[in-house]
Amino acid sequence: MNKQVLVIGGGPAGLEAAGQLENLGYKAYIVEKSDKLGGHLLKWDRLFPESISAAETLQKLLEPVGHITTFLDCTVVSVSKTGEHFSVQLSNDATLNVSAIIVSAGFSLFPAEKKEEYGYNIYNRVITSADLEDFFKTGSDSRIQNPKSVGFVHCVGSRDEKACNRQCSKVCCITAVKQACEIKEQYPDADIYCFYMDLRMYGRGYEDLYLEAQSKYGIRFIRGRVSEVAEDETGKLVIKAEDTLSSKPLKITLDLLVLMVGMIKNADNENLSSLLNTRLGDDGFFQSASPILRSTEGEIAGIFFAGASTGPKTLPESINEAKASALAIHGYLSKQK
Amino acid sequence: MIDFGYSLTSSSRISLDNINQKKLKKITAVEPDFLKCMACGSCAASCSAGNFTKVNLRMVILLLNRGMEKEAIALIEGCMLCGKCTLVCPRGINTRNLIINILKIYKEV
Amino acid sequence: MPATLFKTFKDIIADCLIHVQIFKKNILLGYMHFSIAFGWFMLILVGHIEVMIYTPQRNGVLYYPVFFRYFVMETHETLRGSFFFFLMDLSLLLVLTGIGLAIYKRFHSRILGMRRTTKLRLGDKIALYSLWAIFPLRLLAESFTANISGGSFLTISINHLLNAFVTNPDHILPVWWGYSWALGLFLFALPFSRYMHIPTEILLIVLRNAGIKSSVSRDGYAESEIYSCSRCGICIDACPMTSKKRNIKFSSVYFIRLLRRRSTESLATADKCLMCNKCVDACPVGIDSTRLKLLKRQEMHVRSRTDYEYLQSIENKIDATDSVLYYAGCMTHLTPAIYKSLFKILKSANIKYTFLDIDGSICCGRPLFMSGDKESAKELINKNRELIRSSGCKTLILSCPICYKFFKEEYKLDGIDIVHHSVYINNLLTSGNIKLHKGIGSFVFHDPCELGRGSGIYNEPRELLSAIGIVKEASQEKNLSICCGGSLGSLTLSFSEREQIAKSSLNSLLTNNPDKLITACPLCLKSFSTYNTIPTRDIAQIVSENLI
Amino acid sequence: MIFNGKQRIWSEYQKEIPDDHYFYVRSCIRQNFFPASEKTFLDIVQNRLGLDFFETEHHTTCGGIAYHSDSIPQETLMTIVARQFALMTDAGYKNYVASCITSFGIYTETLETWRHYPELETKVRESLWKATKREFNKPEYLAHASDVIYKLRDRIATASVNRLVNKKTGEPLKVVEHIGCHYSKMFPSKGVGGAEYPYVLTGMIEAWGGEIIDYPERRHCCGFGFRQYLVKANRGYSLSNTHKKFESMKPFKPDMIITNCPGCPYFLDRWQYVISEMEGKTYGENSQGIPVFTYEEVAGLVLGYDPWDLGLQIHQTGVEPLLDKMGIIYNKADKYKL
Repeated sequence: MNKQVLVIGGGPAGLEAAGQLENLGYKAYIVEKSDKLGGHLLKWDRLFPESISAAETLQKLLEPVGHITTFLDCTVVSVSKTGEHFSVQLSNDATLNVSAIIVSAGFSLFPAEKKEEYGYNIYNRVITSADLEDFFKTGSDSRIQNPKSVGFVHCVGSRDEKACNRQCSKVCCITAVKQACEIKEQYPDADIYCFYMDLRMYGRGYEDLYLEAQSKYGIRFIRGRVSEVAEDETGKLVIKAEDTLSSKPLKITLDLLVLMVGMIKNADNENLSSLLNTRLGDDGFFQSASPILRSTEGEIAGIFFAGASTGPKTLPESINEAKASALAIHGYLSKQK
Repeated sequence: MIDFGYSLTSSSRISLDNINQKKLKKITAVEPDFLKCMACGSCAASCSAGNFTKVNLRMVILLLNRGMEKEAIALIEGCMLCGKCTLVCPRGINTRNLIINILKIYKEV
Repeated sequence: MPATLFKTFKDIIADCLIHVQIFKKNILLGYMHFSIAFGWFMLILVGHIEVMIYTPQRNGVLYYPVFFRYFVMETHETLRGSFFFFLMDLSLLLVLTGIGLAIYKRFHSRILGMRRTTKLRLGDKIALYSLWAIFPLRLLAESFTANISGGSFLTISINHLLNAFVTNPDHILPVWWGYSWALGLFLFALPFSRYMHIPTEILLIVLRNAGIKSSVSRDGYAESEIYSCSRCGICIDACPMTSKKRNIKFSSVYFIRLLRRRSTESLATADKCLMCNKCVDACPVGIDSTRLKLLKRQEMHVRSRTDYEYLQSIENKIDATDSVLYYAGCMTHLTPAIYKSLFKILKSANIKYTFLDIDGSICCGRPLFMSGDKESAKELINKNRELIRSSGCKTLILSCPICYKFFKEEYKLDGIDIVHHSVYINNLLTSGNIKLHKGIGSFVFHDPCELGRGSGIYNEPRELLSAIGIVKEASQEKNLSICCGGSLGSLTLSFSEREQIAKSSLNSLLTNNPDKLITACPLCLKSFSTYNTIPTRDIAQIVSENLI
Repeated sequence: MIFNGKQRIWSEYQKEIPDDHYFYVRSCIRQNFFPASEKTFLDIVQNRLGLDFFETEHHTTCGGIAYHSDSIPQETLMTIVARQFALMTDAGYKNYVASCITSFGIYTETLETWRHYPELETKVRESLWKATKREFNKPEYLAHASDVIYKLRDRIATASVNRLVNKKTGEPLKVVEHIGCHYSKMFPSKGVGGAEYPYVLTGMIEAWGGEIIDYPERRHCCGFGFRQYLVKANRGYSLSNTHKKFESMKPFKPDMIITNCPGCPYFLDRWQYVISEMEGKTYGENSQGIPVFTYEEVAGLVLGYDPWDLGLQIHQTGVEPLLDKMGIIYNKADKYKL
């Protein structure tokens, strides 16, 4: 019988890993805690930097996993390792005996309410990047009413020790630039501002999009973190920040404020890591055996990682890591008798 | 009016609500490169005039975007138009045309 | 004075009738212009002679010589005129060959050495088509009447031919009408068309030789230049901006047309120009369009928006009484290899030098001047002049041709020898102060606009380079050299447009596969080294590397 | 404004406020600025609501003004604080209530400092012993007097004679609440409702029928800022900050301002006069100024105290138009009675 591998988390990394493992001749099981495969990709409309359709991308990721056994609305309850085998009990009472486990449990979005000063869920016209992406996808959000001025706040819940997240979430800078261009396309008369601390345009095509955002879409970038948000008497948002390039406090009235919520650890990472007997880093993401040479492998033989379970990653990074992880499992299982 | 020996101090705060969008649109129309600045400071670092006085194109672009026109003009009227900034600008901004037009649009003579 | 008069007469003959300048560019194109201009001139001249000789009573009647064959019947006297008949037919043939070429040129301009010609406007078209029509119609008309009023080898032959088809003499009249109309139409359209250059160019030559220069873009001299433009379009091909068919509308011919029509768009065209002067060099009429553009800029750019108060606080502390003075200028500060190499050469020649702007330059003022702000430029000139004068130097070396041209022309530093470093180094070589190692490497020399066309220095750099290696030719060099694209002359040219120009210039420079591209301008050095596939060096660099 | 969102935040910042038996300490400057406020407070809690509030004449300044003006170091401050705690311990109380926001901040800061650096507490205990031969227990609960009124807001509402509504129209009054900076900006968890959307005064206003307005500069300092006011050269800066707040609240047309800090009502009140004299600019309905109250004064009005017993005649900005609006009957002549 084929060796079996459990994939924890049915987001892009999990799907890719499961597909690759099947190709390599293993039997993969996917455990997904929500009721749908696809993870955060489900909520995206178009993907940066080239505006590729998220739905089509997900469709392609789902194709090879059609026949893979998938447990939805399901979590891992207990794991015990005997020799080289893991016995995994699931919340639906199923028990799986597998030779390896991939943790592709992903990340959570920072709850924007935690940054009280930004007034998410308090002021009517404050939304998150996820809300905006949903608006692009569905075309409706009662908070977006033909805005004439829109602000984007970068690093909401990222690089913020007070929000208990020191890490950079990697994708928000480019997402903000992408969304700024998209909203400008929908509302060509709107003035659009991005409030940033650093612009991290590290990926291929990111800098081009940034330049296009400036020169083609006229998006204005203000280096400074928004300090507080309030409503004026008409319900418009009054935003305060420091313009650090001119060393002066700055105020602007906006119709819409988009909070670029960061990627944070899953709340249940701690539980999962104790079940798997693995370690978490200070940031609450899973710790791999070595950050450079063995980034997809756990310290315990047979445990592997893919995607944002080991820290914020872009989609192509997660998918590549899933491939790498599948290959690492193949190497590991081939050595077993 | 009573003199109390102290008075209201004007706020140093920038208000983006009150900036002259018309002028900004004008300068963007005559030199679209105005939008391309990423505030690296190469222009100011290499500036011939900046060697002697406080000419700083990077700051001028910023200040105009923040509606601080007078302050911006004070930082550009010493420009000698030598073109070094055009050469060093990593984004190829046509700085000389920008400067000429900033002075034209923003400086009252 | 008689010399000027003689020169003016000679220029008019050479340029207006024979079109020597165009012959130099392309023989066929030259012939086309020559044949029409000279042939028509002969038709008019001989026509008048005929009138004077045969019908002296009609002398002075304007239309008479034009329609001479219509009015005059063949008499015994006309027999004596067979010489003139021959001359007239010959001239007409000359013109017709020219017209033939002109029509052909409309469709295949490349054969006549022109890649692009100007687009015509209505006035031009009316004048052009009527011009085309005049001479064939005249031939036809004169041929019809050749058996009545005489003719020669051309008209008589055609007359015989025609008689075989057309027997009714009434048919003769419409052809004469046609000829008359075509001529009338042409003369009517002339002031509204490019053919205005025919009369105006003579005036321009007279004014130019009298030493008149324009001070605004629409004064008398400027007008004569504007109307003298025949819109031949030679400047379109000359213009570095028009490579890859871009920016043709910004070439000088269209600028002058906009100026003539008093269009406000002329400023945008003036602002775009690189001021490399290639079009001026190529212009067969000798119109200084760069100056017209500069004047336009001066008129339109509001002055005194700059504030150079701070210059006053700069101390005149440089002393160069017993050394040569070197001024790097703004751009050379971005290419320190140039002055470091120059200093190495000067040291090896035991020449003491003082670096005027070691702590940063006050710009020479030419960029401001070219932008149209003459007054502001003066302030920079004054401060620099003060610094140079107070240094007590006798020789001033410049490595930037932009500065060089401006120092030469505007600084009025009498008693100080202003010299570009390429020339200075060459002088060191010829005087034996430095010795160079000659290798087998090959070089192509790019003539910077301001050094070559701008200051007439073509040979010294090449002499110097030939002492180091083999100097190869570029497909367009010396006065035809293509701007590097970095010119400060243009105010509005974008980065990508400049890139195109640099690349097309490199194309020309690298035709003969040189090992290295050598130039003598910090701006050219910067512009080329970005895109060049072979090493780009300043002439000082390559010399210093080959010092013995 | 999404009300649920605020309620959710408020629910996260609830502090434990004991029911009874308080050691009450007065404010240095309030007794000069608004002397009737503390008196009213004690009258309400002791006489009207029958609670146990203990006061001692041995209580001194907490040292806050000297500390914030950089006149004394923190160790001196903490020793002064320790002495106050010793007074409480001697009196047999465990619940410490400060009338002053600055003091509340100082006490919170001192207790937090001792929590993080126990060695400092030991040192302060030694210093106090050396200086006064006193010992102390740290309070079990620390509250600001406004916390107490917040806790009692519904009891006060039940006993209310007047409500914060326009008597004629029945519409709620528009109230600006201003929280002293040192209440929760330093330690958000120590204030009711946290730092961004403090609930302590909002809760009272809601309970007593008013409507809170949330204007853009709500969080901004009143302008006192200690050194900014105390040094005359900086006084324009103090004024400018207050001016900024008024400019920001103006479009919301507030009827009144309620505060819980000694300095804030003083500056929000007095600077209105200064601005009108300096700039010719007045705020409030019919340019009559926006009356500024302490929470005790508002509680007093709600409970039907005579305005002049509440010391409202000491205010710079006249309160009569508001009293009229609320339908409070008062004797005009009594305003100037000693």
